[in-house]
Amino acid sequence: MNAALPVLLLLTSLVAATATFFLPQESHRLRNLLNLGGAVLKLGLIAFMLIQVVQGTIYETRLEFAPGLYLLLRVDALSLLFVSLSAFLWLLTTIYAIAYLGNKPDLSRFFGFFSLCVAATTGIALSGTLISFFIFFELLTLSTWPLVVHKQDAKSIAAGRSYLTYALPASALLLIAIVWLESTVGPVEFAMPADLRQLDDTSLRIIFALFIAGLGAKAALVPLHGWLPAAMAAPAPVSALLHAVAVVKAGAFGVMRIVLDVFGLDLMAELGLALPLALLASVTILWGSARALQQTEIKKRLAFSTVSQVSYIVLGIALASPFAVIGGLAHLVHQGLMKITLFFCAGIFDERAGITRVDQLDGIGARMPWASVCFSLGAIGMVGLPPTAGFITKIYLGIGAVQAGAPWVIAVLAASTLLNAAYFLPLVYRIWFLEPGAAITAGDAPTERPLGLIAPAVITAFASVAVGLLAAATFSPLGWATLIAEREYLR
Amino acid sequence: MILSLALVALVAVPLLAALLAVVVPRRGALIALLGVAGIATALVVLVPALVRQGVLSLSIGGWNAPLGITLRLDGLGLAFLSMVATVMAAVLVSARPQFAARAGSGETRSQWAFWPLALLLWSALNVAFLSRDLFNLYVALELLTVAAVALVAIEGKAGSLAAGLRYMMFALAGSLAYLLGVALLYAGHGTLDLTLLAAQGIGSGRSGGTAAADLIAAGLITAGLAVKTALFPFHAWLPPAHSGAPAPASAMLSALVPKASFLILIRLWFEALPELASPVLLTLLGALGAAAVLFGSVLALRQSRLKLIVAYSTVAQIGYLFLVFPLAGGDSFAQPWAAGAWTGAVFQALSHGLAKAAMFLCAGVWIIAVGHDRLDGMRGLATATPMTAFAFALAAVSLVGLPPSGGFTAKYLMLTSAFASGQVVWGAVLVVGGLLSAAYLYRPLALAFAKADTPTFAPVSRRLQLVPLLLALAAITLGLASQTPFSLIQIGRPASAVEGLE
Amino acid sequence: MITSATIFGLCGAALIGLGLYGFVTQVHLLRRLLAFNVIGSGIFLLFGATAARTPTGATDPVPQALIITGIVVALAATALGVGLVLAYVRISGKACLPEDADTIDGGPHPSSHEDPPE
Amino acid sequence: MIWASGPLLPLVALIWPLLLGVLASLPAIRPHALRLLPLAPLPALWLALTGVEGLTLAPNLLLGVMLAAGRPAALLLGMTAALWFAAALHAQGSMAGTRKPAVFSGFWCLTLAGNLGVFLAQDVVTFYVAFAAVSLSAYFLVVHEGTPAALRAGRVYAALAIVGEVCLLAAFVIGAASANGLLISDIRAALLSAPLGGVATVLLIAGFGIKAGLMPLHLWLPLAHPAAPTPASAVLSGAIVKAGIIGMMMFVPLATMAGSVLLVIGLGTAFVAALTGLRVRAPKAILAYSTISQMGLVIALVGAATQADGSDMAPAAFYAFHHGLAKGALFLSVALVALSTGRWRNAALVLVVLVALSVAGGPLTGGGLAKAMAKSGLGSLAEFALTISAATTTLLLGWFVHRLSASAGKAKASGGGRPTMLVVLPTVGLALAALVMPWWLWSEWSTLAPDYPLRLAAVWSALWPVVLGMGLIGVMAANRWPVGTLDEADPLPVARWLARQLSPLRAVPKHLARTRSLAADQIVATVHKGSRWLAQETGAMEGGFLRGQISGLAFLTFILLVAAVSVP
Repeated sequence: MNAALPVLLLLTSLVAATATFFLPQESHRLRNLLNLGGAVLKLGLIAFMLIQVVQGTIYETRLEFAPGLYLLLRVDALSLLFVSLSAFLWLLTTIYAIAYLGNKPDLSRFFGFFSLCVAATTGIALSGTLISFFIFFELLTLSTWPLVVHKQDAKSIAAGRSYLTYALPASALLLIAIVWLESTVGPVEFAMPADLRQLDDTSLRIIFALFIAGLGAKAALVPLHGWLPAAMAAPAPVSALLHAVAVVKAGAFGVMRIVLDVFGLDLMAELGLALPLALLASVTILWGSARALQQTEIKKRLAFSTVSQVSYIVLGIALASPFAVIGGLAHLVHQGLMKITLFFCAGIFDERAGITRVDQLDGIGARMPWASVCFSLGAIGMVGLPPTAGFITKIYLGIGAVQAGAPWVIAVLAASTLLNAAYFLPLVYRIWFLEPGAAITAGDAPTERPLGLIAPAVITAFASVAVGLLAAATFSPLGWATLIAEREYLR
Repeated sequence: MILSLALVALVAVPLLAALLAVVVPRRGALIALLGVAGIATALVVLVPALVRQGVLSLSIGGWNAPLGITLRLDGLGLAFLSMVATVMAAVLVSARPQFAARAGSGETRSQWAFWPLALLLWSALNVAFLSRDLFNLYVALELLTVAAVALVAIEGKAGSLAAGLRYMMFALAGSLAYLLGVALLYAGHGTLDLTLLAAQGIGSGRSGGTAAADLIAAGLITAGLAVKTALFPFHAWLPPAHSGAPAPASAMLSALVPKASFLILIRLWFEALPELASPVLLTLLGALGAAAVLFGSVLALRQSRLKLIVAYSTVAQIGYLFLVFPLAGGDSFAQPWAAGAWTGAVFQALSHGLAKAAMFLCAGVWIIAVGHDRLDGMRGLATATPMTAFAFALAAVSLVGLPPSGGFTAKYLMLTSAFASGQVVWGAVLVVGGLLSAAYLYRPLALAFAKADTPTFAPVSRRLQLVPLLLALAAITLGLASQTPFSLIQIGRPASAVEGLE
Repeated sequence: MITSATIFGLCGAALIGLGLYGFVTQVHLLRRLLAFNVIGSGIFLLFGATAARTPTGATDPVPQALIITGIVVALAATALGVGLVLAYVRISGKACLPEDADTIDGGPHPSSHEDPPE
Repeated sequence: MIWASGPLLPLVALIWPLLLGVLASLPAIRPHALRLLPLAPLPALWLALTGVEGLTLAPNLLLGVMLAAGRPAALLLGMTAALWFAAALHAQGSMAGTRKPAVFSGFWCLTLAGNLGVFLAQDVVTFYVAFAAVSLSAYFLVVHEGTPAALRAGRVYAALAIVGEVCLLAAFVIGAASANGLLISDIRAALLSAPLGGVATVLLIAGFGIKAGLMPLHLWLPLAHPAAPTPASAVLSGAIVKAGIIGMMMFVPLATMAGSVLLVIGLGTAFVAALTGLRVRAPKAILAYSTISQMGLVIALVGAATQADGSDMAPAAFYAFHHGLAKGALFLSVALVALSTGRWRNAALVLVVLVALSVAGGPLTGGGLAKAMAKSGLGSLAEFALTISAATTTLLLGWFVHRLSASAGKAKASGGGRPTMLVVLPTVGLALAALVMPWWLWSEWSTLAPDYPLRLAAVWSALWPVVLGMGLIGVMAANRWPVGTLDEADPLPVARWLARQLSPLRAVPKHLARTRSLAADQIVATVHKGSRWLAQETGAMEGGFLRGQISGLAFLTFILLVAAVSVP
């Protein structure tokens, strides 16, 4: 039973994906049933496992490929953090996507790959070995491409090309790093850290750099972030997926695994790798924010904001002090909730009112109050204003920075907060305080319906506030991150 | 008894079917399917026996080597036989609409000739996989060449005739070199049986020094086989030949034909003359392989026709195979990583066969839909033929070496060996080659995904679309379920550590 | 001491050399086929010579069997080659491959790469 | 799972306004949302009047909420609640029929909750959340009118508020990390010895200084006060700025340089702001400068107390308490005067003068008491400065009264010039409270004798600066007030200068945009170029390989090579 559960978790979306591919365009109900059913089932499984894992259960499944090459699916606290986030957001994004796409063409292809993406993400979360991680990581790369190019216009194709241009060389580097490491120390399991000391320091440093470069393209670390803003050509649910549910998160999660489980915080410190990583993350945070400030397209601004925000996760891990690690772990969820809210809303603005640029937002608050409220909540969360989720992250990272003896990080956080405010608050201001421009004429008052479009945004928006307000609760992301950190890394 | 029958059937069934197809015109497709069934039955009988008893051999008519013909089935051979059977079944099924004679119309030459040629090719391949005698292998190779050349030229147009002739010239030169080498070897050792040659320990201290004749012979045989395998720089014949043939023929030519000569090379250097393989030789072969990877990939990037891209991809993919020599050959054969590299190369050959056949069949589907295979006509094909696009993408995944696929398993095994043995250069070739292949395979895929300007395509039957998908899925499955083939390949693998990498 | 086997062998080698020269330098397809057969004959001659080199002095029967088989195979290949050359000449009016055309008539020839398949 | 422990009243006092705020957003209630506002501060008022002992814990909220009503905080809490209550009543009258009442009410409640929270919070996270709530929600009160001036004021306000938040967050995380805990008292102690304590202290002073209008961080006040609706100005000036004061009281490390710095800057602010205020003309802007000036005095008092052991925050709290009530009354009276005519207007002006005298510290007024108490704890020089400040305050408020009496009324012709009681009562109530409450609380808060304010010395020391101020007023009036040339919208030339200096920074993003092509892009481009070249070259080679001669030669070479390199 325990061995079957991880596989079952994987299958909920894999089966949904496979079955969806073969559905004709017209069978909306069956397709929706499949996808929503899979998502609900997965959430149920996760809820069950959450309780079990708190009590100390570990689920493990091993699938042998070839000697030295096997898949290990392992459910521990860290994987549950990621998988519960992606499953929760998958459900919401599916609801949103059903409403968003309506009866547009190629729905079966879209939802098929969508579920496949989530299956890959689940696999990444559950991977117990480096090579399992790599396999699912690549599966994610591949299954995301059809989604990025879903619209099939020139812009989407270019975005897809840019995506692969970054993703494939990066995964080649990742593969080299894995093989280099494993050819000396044998297969690396996350739960049983191998003795990396069999390699000399220089090799280890190079391997680490390869890992970070390989994962950094997905995690959009500067200078490997170029694909992310280009990918905003994709439909809004895909952006939500890229930015919050799966892709970028997978990169950040990978960095976590590498730092925490493969190298370990002690070895990182010994090799002097923590500081460069923290510097890289800091540069990314500031660069992303500065670039976001220049964007006039809403989704591009959001994309650069992701570049900046995801590096908070990396920064927290790199700082390696208790609070910073917990903050980084929790931000995995926090950023997901906030960013998906923003993309949901940006999608609604685009789809229902044709708003894509910042200056078209003027006065939309009166016409689309719910979307505007959610967007505003997401925005203040991103700035890190209390009591939202982003605030909790900042507090933890800040305290962690001082603990780690890197007070300069506080300056980075402060500068980033100011920049975030500078590129998000004007949007909020436009939404609520400026008179509507020509973009929205009185005649065709945009509507936020159907419910499937707005409800997910409302849920995530309020969730992002709730996880901040109730941060100290046991099952809040922060509480869970604390559990992970205390159980695994800070003993 | 039944095993012997099955063993013989592997060679005889396609041969007889080919003859039958010559004699009974207009029924070629049916006969081919019967051949598929026969081979399938034989394989089903042989697999458990091989697992149970290890290597199976049969001396036909009781005549032993060196005079008689001995068929010997080991795990390596079986893996190739199975792959060939899978690909042939797919090719023959999807060739039916194109080459089956239609009621009411007369049979064209290509419709008449395709079936016997394909079956003959199959028979020759099976002989090449089962035989252990260098001269028998020569005959098999010649048979293969003749059938392949004829298939290239089957359309009878100037381009394909030229391609066929060029192919023939290269192949004949290779054959002669091979034959000369065989003659020299026989002159020196009095036998052509690989096992008996191995027993003589050529090149080791036991045989008392190395004769110049042996060196020349090895060079001639290797060169001949390299030409037939289209190893860089002897690959120039391949792209025009493979892209000029009709799609099902291309699938066979590209996926299967080079594998026969490669397998002989493997057998020669790993089983018969392991002690002759000096590090410099292994590096030379590896370097040519690496050059093939890079050169083929770059040229594939340059092409504006789908089938040429796929054909140049074959040049590159064959390059990977030759990396096995520096990684697993010679002294390093006893090293723990050698098993990984050797198995990796075999996996590469197998998965390339499946994926490449799938790709050419996809190209066939699209040629039916569009009328030509120029890239600029490919817009919108993903919407019109989603299954084919998916199949092409899956095949590309395997060729690029992305997980989970046979290509990935192969690449992973070889890469691990490269790092474990400290030969990082070959690892770099593998990685760079993977990236380049992603680049050249991306172009047609992205175009297929683009919106069509004028979405008018000829309809293609679902069955024709399904076949490449199944093949591509087989290439993927090879990676997902690589445990069984992995252990199967090790049966009868000579004198080395079988336990794999730890 | 020069035995007959040696003479046979040397003749074979000479034939191989001659044929090889022709095969490489000639661009006319029929000449190449002929060169192929010359080389083939040389190899068979050489092969035949090895039959005499058994330690016992008796004639080794194996090479003879192999030579006969080889001749048949070479014949089949030659037949196919001639057929192809004929068909090619009939269609294109040329007896050499496109890339070699300029060595005969000096003019550039379109690369076969760009030929449409249909 | 325990949700809360300890006395519930502090928690209720914070949650209740939030609930009302949510209630205000319900469609049925929206048009009448203003009516809810007076109810919002009632639990807090009750809490301040009765007092609650013990710590309230809500371990699941935020990072564990801790609330308590400490001694100086309770005084300010009561003042704040009373002021918000009076302003809410006033709003019923002065803001009837205003635009977007629901939005105004919602953010009013949120601001109120934050304002109360800063006095109750015992852990730094709760404090920060409350501070952010009061700071940022007040933005919506400032911009409520939606006029360009209001929006501009709002932008300046929001920018400074965000900068303040960032400063505080940085200071708080340093403190929390040093203290290894979230209790404010621990953090204050830890900052003394923490390696970054100095940096944190500077950040704290900057962050709280922005809120409290410490010069030169005061820029938002003269813009925001005139722009906001009158009740909002009243709470901004009376209560919200006190959030900065309480922050300084609770966080700034004791017995360090920080206290002296605060003392000096505070006194400087008091005088500079008073004199700058003479240059603006709008009554509410003048009041804003008065607030800055008065807050400077309070900060100086806090500094004096911090300089010592910090045990005696009472004078500062007491002064702030009185100022909150009095300044609230003054702001509300601006609307009162505007809404009334005839004798009602005159009566209102009399009330204004009385309260103004109290603010200036006239003898026997509440303000006089506060000042007397303040002087008792200061060194002689500071005491002298404080005394003199009464003169400048008198002068500034005289200018205010002058401008107010000169301002045009908005009252309707009918009704005999009597404004609605909803405006009158809160104003008068606050004014009386400002004049009387200090008497009532004197014995409880002051260490001086109960009859001290009545002694002649005390009366004299309070009287002469006020008289001096009045003399100055006379001189100014005689010269037809040769001041008041400063545009309210542009409070300080310094700000203009600063903006000019910083303007090149605006080009930074554009500059960044130009240097967009990062290494990765360059690499991609180079790879593209290289591969094109490679393809050309390989294409040429391929043509060679097709030829029989070349490939034949290669073939022979290969044979020989294999043979040669096979030599073991």
